Amino acid sequence: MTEHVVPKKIYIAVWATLLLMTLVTTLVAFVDLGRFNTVVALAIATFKASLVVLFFMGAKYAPRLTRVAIICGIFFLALLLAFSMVDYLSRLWPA
Amino acid sequence: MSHSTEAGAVTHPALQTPYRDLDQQRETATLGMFVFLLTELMMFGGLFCAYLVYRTLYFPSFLEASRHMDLTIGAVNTAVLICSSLTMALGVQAAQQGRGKTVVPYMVVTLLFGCAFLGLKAVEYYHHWHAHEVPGFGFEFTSSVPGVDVGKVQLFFVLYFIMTGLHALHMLIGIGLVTWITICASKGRYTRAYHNPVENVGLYWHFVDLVWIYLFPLLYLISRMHL
Amino acid sequence: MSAPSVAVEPREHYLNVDYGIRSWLLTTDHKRIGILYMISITVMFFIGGFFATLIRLNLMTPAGDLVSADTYNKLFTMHGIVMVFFFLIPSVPAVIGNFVLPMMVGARDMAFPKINLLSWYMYVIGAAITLYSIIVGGVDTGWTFYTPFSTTYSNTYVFSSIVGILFAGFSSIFTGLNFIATIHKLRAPGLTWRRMQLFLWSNYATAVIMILGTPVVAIALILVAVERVWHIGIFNPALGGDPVLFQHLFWFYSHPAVYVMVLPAMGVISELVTTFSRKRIFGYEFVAAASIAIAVFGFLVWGHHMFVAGISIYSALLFSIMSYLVAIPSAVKVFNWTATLYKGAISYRTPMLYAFGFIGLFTMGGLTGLFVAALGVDIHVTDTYFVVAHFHYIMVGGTVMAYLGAIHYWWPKMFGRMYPEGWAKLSAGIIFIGFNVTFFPQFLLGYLGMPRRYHAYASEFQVLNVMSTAGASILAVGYLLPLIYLIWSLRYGEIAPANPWGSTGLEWQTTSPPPTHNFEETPTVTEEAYSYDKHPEMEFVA
Amino acid sequence: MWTDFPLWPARAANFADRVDPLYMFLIAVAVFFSVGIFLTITIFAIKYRRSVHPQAEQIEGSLAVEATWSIIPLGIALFIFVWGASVYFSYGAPPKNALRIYGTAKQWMWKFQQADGQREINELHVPVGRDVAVTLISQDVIHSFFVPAFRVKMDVLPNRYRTVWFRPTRTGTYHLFCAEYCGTSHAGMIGWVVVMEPADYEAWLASGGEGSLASSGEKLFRHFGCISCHRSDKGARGPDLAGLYGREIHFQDGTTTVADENYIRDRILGPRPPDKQVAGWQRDIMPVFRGQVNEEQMLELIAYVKSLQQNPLNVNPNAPIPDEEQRKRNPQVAPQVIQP
Ligand code: HEA
Ligand code: HEA
Ligand code: HEC
Ligand code: CUA
Ligand SMILES: [Cu+2]
Repeated sequence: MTEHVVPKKIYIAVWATLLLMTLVTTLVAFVDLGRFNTVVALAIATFKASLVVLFFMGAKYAPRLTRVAIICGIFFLALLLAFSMVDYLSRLWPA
Repeated sequence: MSHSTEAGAVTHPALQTPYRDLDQQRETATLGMFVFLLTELMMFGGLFCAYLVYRTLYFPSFLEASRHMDLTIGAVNTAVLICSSLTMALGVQAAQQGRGKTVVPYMVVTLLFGCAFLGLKAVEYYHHWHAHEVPGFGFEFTSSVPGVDVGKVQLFFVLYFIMTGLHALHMLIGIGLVTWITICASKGRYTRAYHNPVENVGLYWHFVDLVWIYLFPLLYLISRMHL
Repeated sequence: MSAPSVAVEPREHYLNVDYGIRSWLLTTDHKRIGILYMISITVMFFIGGFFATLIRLNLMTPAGDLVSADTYNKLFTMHGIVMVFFFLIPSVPAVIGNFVLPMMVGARDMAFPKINLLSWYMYVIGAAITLYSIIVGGVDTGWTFYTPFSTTYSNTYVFSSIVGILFAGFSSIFTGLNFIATIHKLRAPGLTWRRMQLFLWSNYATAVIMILGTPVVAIALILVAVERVWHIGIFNPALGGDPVLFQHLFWFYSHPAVYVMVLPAMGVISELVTTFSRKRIFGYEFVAAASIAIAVFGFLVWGHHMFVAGISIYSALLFSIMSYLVAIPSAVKVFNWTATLYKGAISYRTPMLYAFGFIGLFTMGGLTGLFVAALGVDIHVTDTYFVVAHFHYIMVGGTVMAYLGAIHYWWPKMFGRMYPEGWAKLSAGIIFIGFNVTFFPQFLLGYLGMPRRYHAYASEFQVLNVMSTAGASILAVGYLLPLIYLIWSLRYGEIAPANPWGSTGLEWQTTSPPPTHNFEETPTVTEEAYSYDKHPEMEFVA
Repeated sequence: MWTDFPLWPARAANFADRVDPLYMFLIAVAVFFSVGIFLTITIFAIKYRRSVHPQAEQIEGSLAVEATWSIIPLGIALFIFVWGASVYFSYGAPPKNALRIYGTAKQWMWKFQQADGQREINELHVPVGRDVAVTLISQDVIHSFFVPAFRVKMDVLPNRYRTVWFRPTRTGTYHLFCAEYCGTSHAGMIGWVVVMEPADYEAWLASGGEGSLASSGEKLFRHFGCISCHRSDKGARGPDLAGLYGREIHFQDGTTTVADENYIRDRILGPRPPDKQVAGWQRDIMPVFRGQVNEEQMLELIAYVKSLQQNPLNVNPNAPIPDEEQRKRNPQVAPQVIQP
């Protein structure tokens, strides 16, 4: 079994996109979108993070097991955040 | 103990005890690294959870506190880390293609970027220190903005320092690891067949980058429209 | 499994390759690390048991005459910390798992032998720091470290205890890391997932929890330490923090941690029940899948420790229903073990007695878990002795029993000696009786309303408390006996054959004690686990 | 010492009748399953012991059987869940006309204040047959208010009011425990709940006579200068507080909330977020009282503010009209004073 070697071009493209998105996210912060500021910022961050994971960390070419592991991590992290927030957000709901 | 010499298995000086062949060794190491990174993810996850809860509860104070972050340094640092990730990825690629020695310059550049990040971070901390924004060390904060509670602003700074501090600690460890890789690479340790340390340190480095990719918008960019 | 059954005592095995102290302290052999773990957790168990003894003695009288209130608070805190983090969590995984897991997958060692050794050192450092904090003055926050008491009000050695626990946490992360990598990557040829022994499945599930849960409690405790040292508000309500957030972070790990404590034990039971009834397990897939289901659903129920703590009623509902869902896979396991006995050829060896004990007591502990998971009932029984009884039934009645069963079962493999069967059966009986006398009265006490962590109590609770203390002394005898006869057997026990129980388990297909790299030849697996019908030749020799 | 040996707690409040049946049902379930499993194991162990049944029969398992023993327990479990949840909900919001009692918990004592001022330490007197709501807050760490005979328990948190209610059904003296570990004398943070006949209760109240909570609160209202702003006349700089309690509050960001004890407390202690200012009033001229008002005074102030609603004449007919436009345009800058 040999590993997949990602071509240099792709790395450069990813890098350029990441830099661009950093610029975009910084600029967007100055535009008033109400509560969507946070949404946009997180969406861009997630996009960037996916690029890093998929290409730099090679998840796109990795065996299935690795991808399952990554999804697992995201899933449990989401659980931690979601179930905690359920408590805080629903505390003000009427009984 | 005789171990089965299956197809393609070469007895390599770098082959370690429980493994049958180098492929198995590399796959195991990579898996181990990813699993370790899951642990790291959940560790930062606990902090993100605390941050998320408090940010939701105390949004105005967090917003006000966030304005005291140095956006320029934050953004530049993000770029620096992204660049370091690129050089790291290229270094790993060199190792994968068996260009063992070319790993060295890439790693050195990565190191420089890493140090630059920490340097800028230190400058930033220093500014916070001067502005009395370090909780527990003469924290002072006055705000003319209505509705801002100093206690909650302090909470933001506490989380800020813990999150970026833990991240910086990871950077330090990363720098140590990259140095080690550089030394080993310059001795020509890594070949096309054996280079998992390079790959794993690469994974670690990208992960640290990844954490920062979230820290930057969460801490620096809560909302900047009314500067 | 085509296996070279070697009955002759080999000239060299992992115990006698080298005798020097360095050869133990620097070993990367998973079997030796398992033994190192066994010694260290035994020490910790008796320290924790010593605290339990003092707790019980103090509670003989309503006024709590033996020790002062402060001392008592330190006693139960240190009892909880030592027992949970330094005994029960590493018990089955780090001792038994370390010893047999690589053999069960047919590997020469763990995937990362050095990290395995590092894990033990982490444990020892953590234990040393914890013992240090105990000796210099102790800690009195309860093992749960609730804020703001732990951050602001307690003036005991909270910081150093936390550091100790952090080390223990990393040791368990490293163990989990090794388990996952070993099971994924080092399985012998032919050993597919569906052929794996159930002990592997349950330890795999455990490892997942260790990997994903432990870092969260680590960070929660770090936050407590930071808040304590720098006097800044993170959970302190006076500065806008929310003490309930700490509870969320703490239980996010500490509920799954209870499954870290029980899943490996369940794996042990699956091995014991099959071996001693010489049968395939009933419903292999379901028992295996139940382990994974428990690990995953176990992450969704943490809020059931906080029903009266001030969480919203809606999240209380969510956590309650999740607690009921997670009970189902446990039920499936209990039923499958029982069904495995059906038409078996059952022999009552000591490990099997422990397995029976486990099933019975775990069932009772688990069923009382249903009481505390019921929102309405938990309001009344939370923070009372009902909860204390619930968890001791599972942890002591369940896991400790399984651990002892495992020790007896694999003892011949570990040391090549048999223990004295008569003594072993006697002490299993004593433990079973002592256990029930100790902890059953606590259910009654709990519903009567005796709060836990009470140094002194209302006089109408005395009768039941005295009963409980009496039981604890029986229990102490029951625990001291194995310590004595097992050590005795190391020298005087009968020489054990390679496979005294006639088990089909892969770990039995090598010599006792095994050579350093486990197998003379990498085994190839050709059939499913527990295929007793295909191996009439594997017979009891003991 | 052996004479007093109860096995079942006293049943002295409404909740006992809700919790005990569920508990008994759970016992039945537990007995059924544990006895069932014990018996089955015993029978198998005897019938199939090696000496009489040397050859095991290999049985793979069966989907039908597995499904049965997953689904039946699941059904039972969900039934218990629903039952438990319904009991839990009955603990929810206290009935409207409940007798209101306020209390503070601190290391290591309980302090209660009856509505008309009677104070007590580690003792709580309540009338039988009447709904009683106890609102509690802690001055330091987390405590827990636990009356086993009432089947009532609630953690008492710092910085936040929580209310627990019950209806005593039997006179007598019952244990009050602190159930959340709170430090050295956790076990000593105990007291008694005395359930009395209503007439005795009235008599007991009358014997105290320290002046009601609300009247002490009125003094504080003057003492802290609240009165200088919160008035119903033209010179008022803050909203009239009459009728505030239980009213729906409209914030500038359009959200609403109901003014309960926590709301009033938060409002007195510290600034509201800018988007959560009460619509129509100048933001942040109200001083921050954190650190000046202790928990007991706070209870008195709140009692006073709540008492204001009993006087309908206090309602301000000239409620100010908020200048929404102006706020929207320039939310961060302090707006000019709006005259009511
Ligand atoms: C190994 C440890 C372990 C295990 C496995 C469990 C298992 C379970 N626990 Fe327990 N628990 C603890 C250790 C453990 N617990 C500890 C240490 C505490 C206290 C911590 C502290 O505060 O200090 C605690 C506290 C605790 C609470 C909080 C109580 C309180 O503080 O108010 C709750 C509430 O829901 C709970 C529920 C459960 C449930 C539903 C299960 C289930 O997983 C049980 C499932 C098992 C069965 C159900 C039995 C087998 C099934 C059958 C025989 C079939 C019949 C089944 C049905 C009809 C469904 N536990
Ligand atoms: C992992 C698990 C574990 C184990 C194995 C035990 C084992 C025992 N536990 Fe423990 N217990 C906990 C975990 C455990 N416990 C936890 C987590 C808590 C909660 C802590 C908290 O509230 O924060 C608790 C709390 C707890 C309490 C409640 C204290 C309180 O709330 O006030 C009690 C009271 O009876 C108790 C009793 C016992 C007893 C009698 C044993 C017995 O099984 C122990 C038997 C062992 C022995 C008796 C040792 C025998 C050896 C000797 C006696 C040698 C003597 C030593 C020398 C001479 C040096 N435990
Ligand atoms: C300097 C003036 C001033 C003083 C003194 C003052 N307040 Fe206020 N108060 C205000 C104003 C203005 C508002 C409404 C604007 C806002 O929400 O900030 C307000 C709002 C309130 C509210 C919320 C009312 C509502 O309709 O939601 C309460 C409760 C309250 N005050 C209680 C008190 C108490 C109790 C004191 C004394 C301990 C006090 N105030 C002292 C000016 C004052
Ligand atoms: Cu107050 Cu325990
Ligand atoms: Cu739990």
